[in-house]
Amino acid sequence: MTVGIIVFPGTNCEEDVAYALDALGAETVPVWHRETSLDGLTAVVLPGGFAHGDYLRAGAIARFSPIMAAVEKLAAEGHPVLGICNGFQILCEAGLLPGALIANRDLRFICRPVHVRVESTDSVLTRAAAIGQVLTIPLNSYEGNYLPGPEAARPILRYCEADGSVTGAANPNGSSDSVAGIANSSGTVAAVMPHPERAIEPFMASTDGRVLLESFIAASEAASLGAVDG
Amino acid sequence: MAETLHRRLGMTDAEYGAIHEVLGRPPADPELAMYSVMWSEHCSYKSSRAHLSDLPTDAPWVVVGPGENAGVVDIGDGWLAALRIESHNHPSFVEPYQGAATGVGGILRDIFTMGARPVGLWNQIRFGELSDAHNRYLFNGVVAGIAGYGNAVGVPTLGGEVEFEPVYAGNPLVNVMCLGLLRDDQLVLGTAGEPGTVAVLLGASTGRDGIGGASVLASAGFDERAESKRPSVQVGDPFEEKKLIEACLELYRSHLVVGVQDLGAAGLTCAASEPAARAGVGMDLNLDAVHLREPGMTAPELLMSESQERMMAFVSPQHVEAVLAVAARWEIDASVVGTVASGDRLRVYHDGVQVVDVPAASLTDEAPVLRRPIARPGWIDELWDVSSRSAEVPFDVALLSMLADPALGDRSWVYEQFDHMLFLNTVRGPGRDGSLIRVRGTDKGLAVSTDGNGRLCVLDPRRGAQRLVYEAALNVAVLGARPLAVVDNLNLGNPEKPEVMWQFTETLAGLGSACEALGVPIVGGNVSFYNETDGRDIYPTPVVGLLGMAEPIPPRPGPLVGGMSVLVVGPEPSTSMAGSAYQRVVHGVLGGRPTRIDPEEGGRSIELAIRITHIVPGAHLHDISQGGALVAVAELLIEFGVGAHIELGSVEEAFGEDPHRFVCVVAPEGVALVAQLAREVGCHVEDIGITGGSNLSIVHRTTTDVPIERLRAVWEGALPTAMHGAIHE
Amino acid sequence: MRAVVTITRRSDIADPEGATIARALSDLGYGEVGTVRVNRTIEVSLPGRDREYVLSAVRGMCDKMLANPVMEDYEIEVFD
Amino acid sequence: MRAVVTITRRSDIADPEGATIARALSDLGYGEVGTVRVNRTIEVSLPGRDREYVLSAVRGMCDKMLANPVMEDYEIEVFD
Ligand SMILES: Nc1ncnc2c1ncn2[C@@H]1O[C@H](COP(=O)(O)OP(=O)(O)O)[C@@H](O)[C@H]1O
Ligand SMILES: [Mg+2]
Repeated sequence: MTVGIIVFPGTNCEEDVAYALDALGAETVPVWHRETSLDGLTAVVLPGGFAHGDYLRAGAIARFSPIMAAVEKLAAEGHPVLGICNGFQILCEAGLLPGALIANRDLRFICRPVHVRVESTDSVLTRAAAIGQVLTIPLNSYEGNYLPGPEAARPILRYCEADGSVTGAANPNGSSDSVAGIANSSGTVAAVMPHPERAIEPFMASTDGRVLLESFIAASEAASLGAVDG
Repeated sequence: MAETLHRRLGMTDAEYGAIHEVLGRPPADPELAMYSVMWSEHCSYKSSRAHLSDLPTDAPWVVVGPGENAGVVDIGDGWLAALRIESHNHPSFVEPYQGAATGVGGILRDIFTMGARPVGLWNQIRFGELSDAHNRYLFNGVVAGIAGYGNAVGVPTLGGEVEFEPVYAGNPLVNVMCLGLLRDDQLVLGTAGEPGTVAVLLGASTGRDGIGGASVLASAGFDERAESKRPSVQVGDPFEEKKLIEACLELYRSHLVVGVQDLGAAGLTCAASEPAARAGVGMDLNLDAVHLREPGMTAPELLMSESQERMMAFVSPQHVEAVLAVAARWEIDASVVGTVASGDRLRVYHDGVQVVDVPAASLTDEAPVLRRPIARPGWIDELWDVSSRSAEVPFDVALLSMLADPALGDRSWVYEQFDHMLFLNTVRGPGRDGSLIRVRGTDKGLAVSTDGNGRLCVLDPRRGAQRLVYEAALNVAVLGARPLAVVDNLNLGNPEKPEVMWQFTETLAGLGSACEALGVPIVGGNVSFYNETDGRDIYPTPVVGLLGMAEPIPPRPGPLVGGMSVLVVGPEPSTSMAGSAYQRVVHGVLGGRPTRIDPEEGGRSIELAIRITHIVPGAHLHDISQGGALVAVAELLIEFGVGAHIELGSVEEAFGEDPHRFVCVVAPEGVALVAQLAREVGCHVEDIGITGGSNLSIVHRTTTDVPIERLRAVWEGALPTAMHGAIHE
Repeated sequence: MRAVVTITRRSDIADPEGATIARALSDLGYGEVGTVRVNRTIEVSLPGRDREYVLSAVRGMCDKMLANPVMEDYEIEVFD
Repeated sequence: MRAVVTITRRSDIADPEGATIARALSDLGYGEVGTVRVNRTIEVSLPGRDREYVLSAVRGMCDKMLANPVMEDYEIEVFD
C-alpha cells in the first residue's frame, strides 16, 4: 500500500506529511503535479503550502494541474483522498468537496494549536476517532475561513473550546458553522484545515494528529485490499 | 555631462577621479553606473571596512567567515550551518509590506547561495510608539510582509524581537536573520571559476525595480520618466523564490555548479564582478540575453536593477544543458548571460555593442576606504549624570504597567502570524529566550537568540554591545545550548557625523571584546548607516544573532506546578537601573551608565544554565533581561497559570537588568542539586520564593497580591489593544 | 485588445477584507462609512484579436478559472 | 452615495500575481494571452452625504490608507 503525496510548485508540507505517515508505518511517494497517472497508488494526500503562490485564489490554479484529473479519477473510484490546509482549498476549487475558503475573519495569518471536536467518524480521516473527541492540532493558514456552497458540506471536525463546546470565541478564523474539516457524502474524500502532521510527537503541540492520520492509513490499507469505502 | 552625472549618482568628485584613474579614461555612463552602486556605502562598506577587520572571526569550527554571502560553521556529524543577518530598514519605511517581504527574500538567497537549505528565519523590528497611527501601519505592514513572504516561501520564522521607541518613528528598523543547513560536501561559494565557465541567470525576469539614481540615466533618453527619481518599490514573489530554492538545491545535489551568487543590492553588477574578483578572472556579460519583464531597458538600468528572486550560477560548459533542464523542471526561467574570461576585464555588451570594459576587481577591491573623523559626543556625560536610581513605586503597580507595555507584553500577536512549525523540527518556538530546532538524524539541537537594545547602547555603545552578546549567549544556554557563532547587524545613524562614527567604533569594540572573551567567532554581519530623519540619528542599535548547539537536546521540563522553589542565579545586582525597561515604563527617563559585563561571572552563569538543563529534571529556566527578575518570574507563572510567593529586597533585585542572571524554578528535590552544581561552577544562587496558589504575592516592605489571571489579561492584552484597528492595504 | 474583468463577491457572502477596512476607516475618523466591499479587477491583454474573440475567450477564462462560481460574479469590459 | 475607488499598481512595479495568472492561462490553452495585471477596486458607501463631501472624504481615505502612493495610483467615481 503506497500513498501518493501530490507536490505542486509552492507546496511546502509534502516532506512533513511523508515523515508523519512514514512514522505511522505507511509508505509514501511524492507525485509532481505535471504527472498524469496515479497507477499503483491506493490513496493520495494533497498537503499544505502555497501551490502557485496562492495567487488568484488559494488552489484556483493548482486545480488545473495535469495530475488533478488522475486525483479526480481516484476519488471517483472511492479511494481515500485527503486535503490538508492548502490541499483543502484545492479540493474545493476542484469541486471534489463543496464550498470555498476565504481570508480569515481578522485578515491575519494564524499559526497556533487549536481545539477541534470530532463531529463524524464516517470519513477516511476520522474513522479511528470517537465522536465528541476533542483534539489539539496546529492551524497554519490565512485563508481558512470556510464558506459552504450550494450543496451542504458534511462537517467532520469543528473548532471548539478545550471542553468541546463549540463557541464563537473558539472559532479562530470565522469559518461558517465553525467547520475545521469536511468530507464528501461517502467519507472517502476528506479535508482538514489544521495540520495533523504537526501533532504526532511528544515535543510538538500534541500527539492528537496521530488518530487522524492512522484513520487515513487504515482506510488506505482497506482500499488497497479492494475493500473501498462507499 | 558625465561630470555632473556622477554627482547625481551620489558620487564625490574624488571618487569620480579614482574611477578615471582606474580606467585611464573617463568612464562611460554604464561604467559610472556600476561604480556608483558598487562603491556605495551599502555595497562597499567604505565607512566601516577599515574597522571591521579587528573583529574575532576565527575558531576551529569556522568553515567560512566574513567575506562570503554567509558565514558557515561545522556542527559535526557531516553537517554545516550557514547564518547571516541583513537589514531592510529604508525599503520598509517606504513600503512596509514589500520592504519587509523583500528583506526576507534577500536573506534567504544569501543562505541558499552557500548550498544550504534555509531552516529558520528570525526578525528584529523596531518602530516608533504605537499610539501613532502611522507607526501602527508600519508595524502591521512589516509583520504582514514577513508573514506573507516567509510563510509562502516555506521557511519557518522561529523568533525575533520587537521594540517601540520614539527615536525609530522616522526610521523603523527591519533586520532579518536566516539559518541554513547543508551537508559538508555541498558547500558552494560565490566564485566564477575558470575561464570558459558559463554564467546562467536563474529566476525572475529583470525589470526596473529599485532603480533610483539610475532613473536619472534612463531619463537622459526617457524624459517622461525623469519625474520619478525615487527607486521604484521592489515587489517580492515568494512563489518564485520557493521554486528558485528547490532548483538551486537540486543543482547543488547533482554537483552541477562551480559557484553561485545571489542578485541583491547592485543586481547584475555585483553578481558578475564579485565572483569574478573572488576567482581572479574576467567576464563577458551579454545583457541582450537577460530575460526581461519590461521592454526598453537601458544598459545602466539592466546593470543596476534590483529585481528580486534572481540567482547567477557559474557552470562548466558541459553542464549547461543539465542546468537548464533543472530550471525547466522547477518551472523557472534561465538564460545564459555570460562567459568567464581570462584576464581581469569585465566586459558588458548591450544591443550587440560593448558598453563596459573595466577591471572586475576594481568594482569590489578598489572601492574607497574612508577614515571618517571620530568624536565622542559630549552629551554622553550628561546622560550618565542622570541618576539611574529612581524613586520607588509599589512593585505590583510597576509590574502591571510593565506587562501592559507593548514591548514587554505577550508577543503572540506577532509570532502567531508566522509559520513557526514547518519542517517538524521546532523543539522550542517563539515565546521567550531563544528558539531551538532539532537536527534530524543526530541528537543535536541548534539554538538561536537575537538581541538588540538601543536604549542600552545609546547610553554606552561598548558596554551595550557587550551586554547583548552575553544576553544572547545566556538565552541559548537556558535551552541547554553552547554558544557557537555570532552574526551582527549594526544599525547606525549618519557616518558623516563624528559622533556616529564613535558609536560605531565603540560598538565594534564591544562586540569584538565580548565575543573574544566568550570564545565565539563573528562569522558575518551587516552595517546599516544613514538611519536618520531630519538630521536626527537613531540610537546606535546593534543586533546580535547568536547560534548555539545543544548536544544532546535536553529533556523537556514537565509542567511548572505549585511547591517549586523560585531561584535567581547569578551575580548580585548593582544599584544601576540605567537603560532598563523600569526606567522607561515607570519613570519615563533614560540615563545613567549601564553595568558592565563580567566575563568570568558571565561564563559561569552560561555554564551553570547549560548544566541545569541537562542534569536537573524538570527545572524551568528563564533569562533575566528587559523587565528584570520580577517580569521574568511573572512570564513563567503566566505561562503555566500558577501563583507564587516572592520576596524581593530592592528595586534592583525586582526590576534591575544587570547581566548574567537567570531565573530557575525547580521542584524541592532539585534544589540541592542546583545548589551543588552552582558550587561546582561558582555561581551565586538566591532563593526568592515558592510557587503555589493562584496569586503572585510580592513581599517587599508590605505584601501585595495580584491574581495570575489579572497578570495574564494585562500581558496578553498589551499588543492587541495597542494594535486595534490597524490593517495593511 | 485588452479585457478588464471585475470580479465581485456576491453580496450575501462575507467580505472580511471589506469589513476590516470599514473598521479601520472608522478608527481613522470616518465614522460615517457604511459598508465597504473589496473587489478585484484582472486586466488581460490579447494582442491582435478582435472584440468578439476576446469577449468569448475571456468569458471562458472566467468560467474556468478567474472567478469562483461558489461566491463570485464577474463582468467583462473590452478596450482597444 | 457610494464611491468606487479603482486602485492600480504603477506599470513599472512588478506584479508577480498577474504574471503567474498569465502563465496559468496559457497552460490552460490560452497561449495568446499577453500580460495580466491584477488590481483592486474598493467600494465605500457613505449614506446621506453629498457628492462633494464623498469625493473629498474618499480622497482623504485613499491618501491616508486605501492606496499606497509609492506604488499605486487611484481613481474615484461617485454614484448615487
Ligand atoms: N558588522 C559586521 N561584522 C562582521 N562582518 C561584517 C559586518 N558587516 C559586514 N560584514 C561582512 O562583510 C561582507 C559584505 O557584507 P554585505 O555587503 O552585506 O554582503 P553582500 O555582498 O552579500 O550583501 C559580508 O560577508 C559580511 O559578513
Ligand atoms: Mg549577499
